[in-house]
Amino acid sequence: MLGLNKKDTRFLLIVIALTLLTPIILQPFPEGSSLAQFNAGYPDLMQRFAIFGIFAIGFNILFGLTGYLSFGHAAFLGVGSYTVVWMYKLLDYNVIWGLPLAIITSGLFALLIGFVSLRRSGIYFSILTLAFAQMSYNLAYSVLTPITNGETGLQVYTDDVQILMGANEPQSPHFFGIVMRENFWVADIGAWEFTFNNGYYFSAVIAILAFYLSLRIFRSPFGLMLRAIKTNQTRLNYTGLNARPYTLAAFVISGMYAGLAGGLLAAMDPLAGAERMQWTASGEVVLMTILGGLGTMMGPVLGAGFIKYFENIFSKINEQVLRQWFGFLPDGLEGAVVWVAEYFVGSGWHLTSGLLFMLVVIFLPGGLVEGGQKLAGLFKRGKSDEDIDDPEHQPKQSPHVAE
Amino acid sequence: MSNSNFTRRGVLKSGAVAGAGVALPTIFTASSAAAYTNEPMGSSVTLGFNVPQSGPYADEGADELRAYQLAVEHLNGEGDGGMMNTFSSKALQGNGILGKKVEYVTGDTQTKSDAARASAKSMIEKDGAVMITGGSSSGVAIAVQGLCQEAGVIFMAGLTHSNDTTGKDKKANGFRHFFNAYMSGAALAPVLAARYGSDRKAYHLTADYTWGWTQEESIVASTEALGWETVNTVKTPLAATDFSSYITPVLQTDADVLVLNHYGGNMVNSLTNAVQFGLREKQVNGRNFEIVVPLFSRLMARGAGENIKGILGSTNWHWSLTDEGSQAFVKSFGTKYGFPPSQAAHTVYCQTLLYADACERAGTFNPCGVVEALEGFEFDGLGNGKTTYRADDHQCFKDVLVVRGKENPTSEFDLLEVVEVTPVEQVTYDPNHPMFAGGNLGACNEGA
Amino acid sequence: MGLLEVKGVGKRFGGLQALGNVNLSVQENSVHAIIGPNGAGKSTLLNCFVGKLIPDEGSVLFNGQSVLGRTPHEINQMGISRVFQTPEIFGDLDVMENMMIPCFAKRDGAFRMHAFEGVENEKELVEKAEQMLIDVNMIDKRHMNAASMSRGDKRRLEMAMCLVQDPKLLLLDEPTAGMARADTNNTIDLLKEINEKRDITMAIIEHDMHVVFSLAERITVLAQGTPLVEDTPENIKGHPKVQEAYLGEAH
Amino acid sequence: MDAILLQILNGLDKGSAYALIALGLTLIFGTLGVVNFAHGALFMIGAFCAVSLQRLLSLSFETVDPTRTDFLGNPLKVKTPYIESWFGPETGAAIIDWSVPLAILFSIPIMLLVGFIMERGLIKHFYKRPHADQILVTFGLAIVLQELVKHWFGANPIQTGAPEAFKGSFDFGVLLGFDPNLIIYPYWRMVYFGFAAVIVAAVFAFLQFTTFGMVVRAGMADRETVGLLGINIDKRFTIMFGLAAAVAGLAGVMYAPINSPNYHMGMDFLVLSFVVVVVGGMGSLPGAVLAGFMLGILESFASMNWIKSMIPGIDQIIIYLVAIAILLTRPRGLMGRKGVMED
Repeated sequence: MLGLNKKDTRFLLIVIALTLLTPIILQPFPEGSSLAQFNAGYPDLMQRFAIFGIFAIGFNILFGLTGYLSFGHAAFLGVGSYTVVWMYKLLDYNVIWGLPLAIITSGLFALLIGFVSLRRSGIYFSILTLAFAQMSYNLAYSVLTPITNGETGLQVYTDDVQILMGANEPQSPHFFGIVMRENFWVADIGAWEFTFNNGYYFSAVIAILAFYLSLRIFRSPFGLMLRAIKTNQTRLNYTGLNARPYTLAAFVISGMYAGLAGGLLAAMDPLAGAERMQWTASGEVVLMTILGGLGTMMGPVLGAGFIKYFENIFSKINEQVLRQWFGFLPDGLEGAVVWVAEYFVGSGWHLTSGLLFMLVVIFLPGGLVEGGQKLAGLFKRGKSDEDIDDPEHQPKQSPHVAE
Repeated sequence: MSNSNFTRRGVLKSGAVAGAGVALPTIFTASSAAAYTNEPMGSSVTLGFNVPQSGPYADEGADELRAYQLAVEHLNGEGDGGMMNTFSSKALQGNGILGKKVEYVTGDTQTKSDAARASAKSMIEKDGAVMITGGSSSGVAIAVQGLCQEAGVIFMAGLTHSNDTTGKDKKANGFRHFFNAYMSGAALAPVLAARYGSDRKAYHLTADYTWGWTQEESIVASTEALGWETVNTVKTPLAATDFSSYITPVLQTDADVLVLNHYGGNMVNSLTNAVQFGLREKQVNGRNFEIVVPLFSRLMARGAGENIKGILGSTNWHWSLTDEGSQAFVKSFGTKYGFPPSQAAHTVYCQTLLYADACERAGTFNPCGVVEALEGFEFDGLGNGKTTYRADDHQCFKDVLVVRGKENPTSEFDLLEVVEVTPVEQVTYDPNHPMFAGGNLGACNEGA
Repeated sequence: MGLLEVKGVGKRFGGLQALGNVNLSVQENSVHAIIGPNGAGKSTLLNCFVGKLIPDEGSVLFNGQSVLGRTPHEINQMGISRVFQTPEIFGDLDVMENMMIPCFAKRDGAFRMHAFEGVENEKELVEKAEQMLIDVNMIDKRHMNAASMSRGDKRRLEMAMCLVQDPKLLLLDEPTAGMARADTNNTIDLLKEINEKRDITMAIIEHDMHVVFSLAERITVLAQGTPLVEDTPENIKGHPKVQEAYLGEAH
Repeated sequence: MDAILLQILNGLDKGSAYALIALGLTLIFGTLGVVNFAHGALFMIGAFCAVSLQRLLSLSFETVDPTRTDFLGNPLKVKTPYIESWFGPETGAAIIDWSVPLAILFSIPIMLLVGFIMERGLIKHFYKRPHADQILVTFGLAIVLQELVKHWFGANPIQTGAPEAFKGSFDFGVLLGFDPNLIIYPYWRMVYFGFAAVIVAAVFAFLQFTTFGMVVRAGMADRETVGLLGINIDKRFTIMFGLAAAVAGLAGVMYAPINSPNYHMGMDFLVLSFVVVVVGGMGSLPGAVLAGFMLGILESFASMNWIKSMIPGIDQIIIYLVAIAILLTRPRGLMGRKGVMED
């Protein structure tokens, strides 16, 4: 179905189901319970899951397949966002203009940077991309303020031209009248509450398409060539294949994914901040990809979800919440537990995420996907070997070698 | 597209959850029960404290958070009541706001507009916050203010000094208690002219982003009006850590004043570097070379140590003020935490009280009601003397403190001394002043 | 006119004259061996054929066209495939995937943006690759990870990858290095069969005289970067110069 | 002319910091083959060694001074450092005043220990892992270290002054025949430059003239061979890591008076020092030092007003522009070897 074999089709269907049911899955705890803090089923975070999932999927096409580690992909994210906001300013709030253009501009930008950077490989390539992205960020924050609105971030002002703006058009991003920030259904079932948000489903549908496209790329001859580049460029050359256009194409495609993700960020929330282009943002997508499982289909998406969850949920746990949780303990003990816990939550969320990166890399070199497979392996031990075969049906990871 | 809301969430939920005392998130949905975004249905109301907990301003964020917790205590009738006792408006009863217990959620802005908006959104969407407050930089304040306007909740800005916050980026749902760059300039310039003479030549180093520019513009305008000459204005990268290569060119000019339009780590480093290069001992045309830091922060100044001694700047508030309100605040903050509050702590404490008071006076949490109650509101007793929330741009107008690094500090907190309290008339400007032009307050948005 | 015509090729690295005035002609459908002591410049010469090195002087014509200045992949597309001394294969991929890559390269050229159709849907190429695997007796290993195979299997795979491209000229760099005698003989048989059944011209660099003399129709002896002599195996065996320069030392 | 001279001095100073960090980074990379993203954190820890020593030395007991009051109106508690009561106020104050130079001694054992623990406990297990894993795990470690420092010391910069004797500046201009006060340079910055030169020279001498160093250099050139020689390379690796940590730490200690340390100073330097290492050529020690000074000087030149007015924003991007230009013209940086980190 859809040009995929049976296994991939099943895999895709599972992904689609999970994506569409996200508002329910991420809301496991009843409102008002003390664990409700861990619910993540509110529109903004769900949108971020989908959007950063797209970003990571695209990045994985470059890094996971070809092994070229770019430290500059945040630049494309930023370009995508700026493009979309500019379209709001010039035309109107309909995202139909901005999103395709975001893909095009970030693609062109990626073509330029990729053309230059891909003249080198290894860490030299990484540093070249980093240099380009940092230049973009530094300039966007300062000299280019007329285009980017610098520190504040690009936003729409009431005196912007907006030449296509209709009389009854919504005053926030929408897709032919479907306003992104509105919910089409808020379901209260018992003590549970599920929010079904337009913006989330818009991003989710695009994310599914992006995932599907990337699945096709993974299984295509083009994807095969990219993996070949990662394992042995010498053989590739002596087999009559030119690695450069392949890597460049991968770079541009992943740049376009990043631009799409950036555009969607602006489609959910009409503001584009320069920090989106900072090297830490580029580093974040690297972390997402490795954390989830480099070169796997599902890994980067998981990694993206993982990091965004920590950033948004753990940072909000404060002393008050901790005291609520541990209030049942005797006073002295409560104080001690809260004191320890404070290292890891609230302002300590960075510490927690740093520790988790380390733990995952040390114990699960294949990322979260590997962890999932190990877990699944444990449960399926009784069954035949074939069933354990992962949905990724990846070639076995070759032993890791430093050089 | 119409909002098909099949559930009668208010009815369903009020029974189930009201007892638990949790505010229900209703953001961005047209709910039949909620008249405005996140209308508190239960017995409590949730406020969102969005402060930097990581990044360079994390200490200021932590101090803001302390002040918020103190404010919540006082609103709920715990503690000694702090400035509630000295506040000129007596609407607050110490029984929460409008009888509802005040609860709060916290988040990390990371001093990035993106992260700050994400955090604020989660407070609105997930936790049902009816008001967002906090922040320690203008970029974040403007970004979150814009969000709150769209979402239909009130934004009470924390530490933000850029003219744009209540200038070109002003929003009907946003309010700023803190002073701004223009006021710094208007307050500082006469003091500078009086102390250093009116024929000085100034050299500006300016952090290369929006806030830095607006401050440079303000200081240049106000000093030039008094006869100063601006030799040069040089932009420095935000990421710069070593300012030596920007300081040394000063030596080659005939400038006799260096103005550092820097904040936070930039300020600490540029000031330290300037002192290292002997600028304070330098003599130009027989006069002492002077350094000016227009926006002082005591918390940050600690990092510069004794380099700040004798250096003039302005600040929104300082704990050594002796008025009733300030003393009450310092007492209750100091008793609880063991050290005096910063200006960031003070401004956010005031903002929380002002918001609560406005709700009481309006009789509702409805943003439009709050806006109406705050616009043009005149008050006193919050440490800055008589203060007005101007209706035209939602900026507080109050006296501005000109301060100087203290020569003989008695403690690690005793770093600044107030040299002059510039009266509010002197720092008031027209809402259409060119430095603030271009914005549009718009109409208040109650969301839902 | 040979399939590969080498005229007056010279190459120096700094002060070292690696190759000097090399002339050589590989006839169509022949097996041509290049032998010589260590450091004689055999690998340097081979690298000049495939675009890894560009000679300082002289010309290398393949099928009447110069290969100089072309990149390895362009030269491969002209019809020259190369087997390395240590097998160069795609270690992370499985055997079948290794085989598909040269198939695509042959059909689609150096680059084609075929990013949407599944590899497994390319029925024709899959068949071709499978047939080749059958030919080299590796079909049962087609789902094996290439890196996990034995060295001999890797070499066979590499050879299969070259052959599936139907090259006009196959360059082999010590194809039996490090092999046991039995494997060596198998390889010799395989190469013979390839040469005869597929009409593929071969140029072999080899140390093992047994291999050389069982396969080669012509032999060029290289010493210190210049060809000593080029002749048939029989003549080479008895050639005094060769005895002196090479065989004498070795045996 | 005087402006250019001054900027060269500034550049040398900035370059010293870049060079010292890059030196350790490339040492670790060259010998151990590990991309250490936690190297900036080591620099930061060094700076906080200076802060800690200053705090340790100023540990105080409190006496109540009833004549004065604190901010709450209570009697003021006056703090007197123990050290002043032990050695007398003047000697005590002098010791505290000299805390940064003293911290050099204090920091060496600490940094070596930190280095050893890091290498034995973590890095060792990553020698054979892909660079991406090394980057991730050391990046995670860097975050953990900096968050811990933030938890203890707060986020604001902490002033850590140079000894009184080094305050003030030296007038180069007079020496060269310029007007006084035109070309002056702070004493401590000159100390920093001299210190960096000594450390660089010491590291080079160590590698050049000791047997240990020779083995390490051989290891940098060809790791496999050295392993085959049966030399216990593991132990040497640990020592090298400790050494690199100590170099970074010392760079941090001495940097503390120039810019007040804060918890994220390591991250601020991390990206730049990677650019420096790569521009110098991965694994090349002289390359790292050369690139450090070169980028420092170019960065200083780019912040000159007439250059900025010609190309707005040039000081924001100069380092990256230079890095791009060098990497495109010299594929492996200034002095890099072939085949290092290209896969």
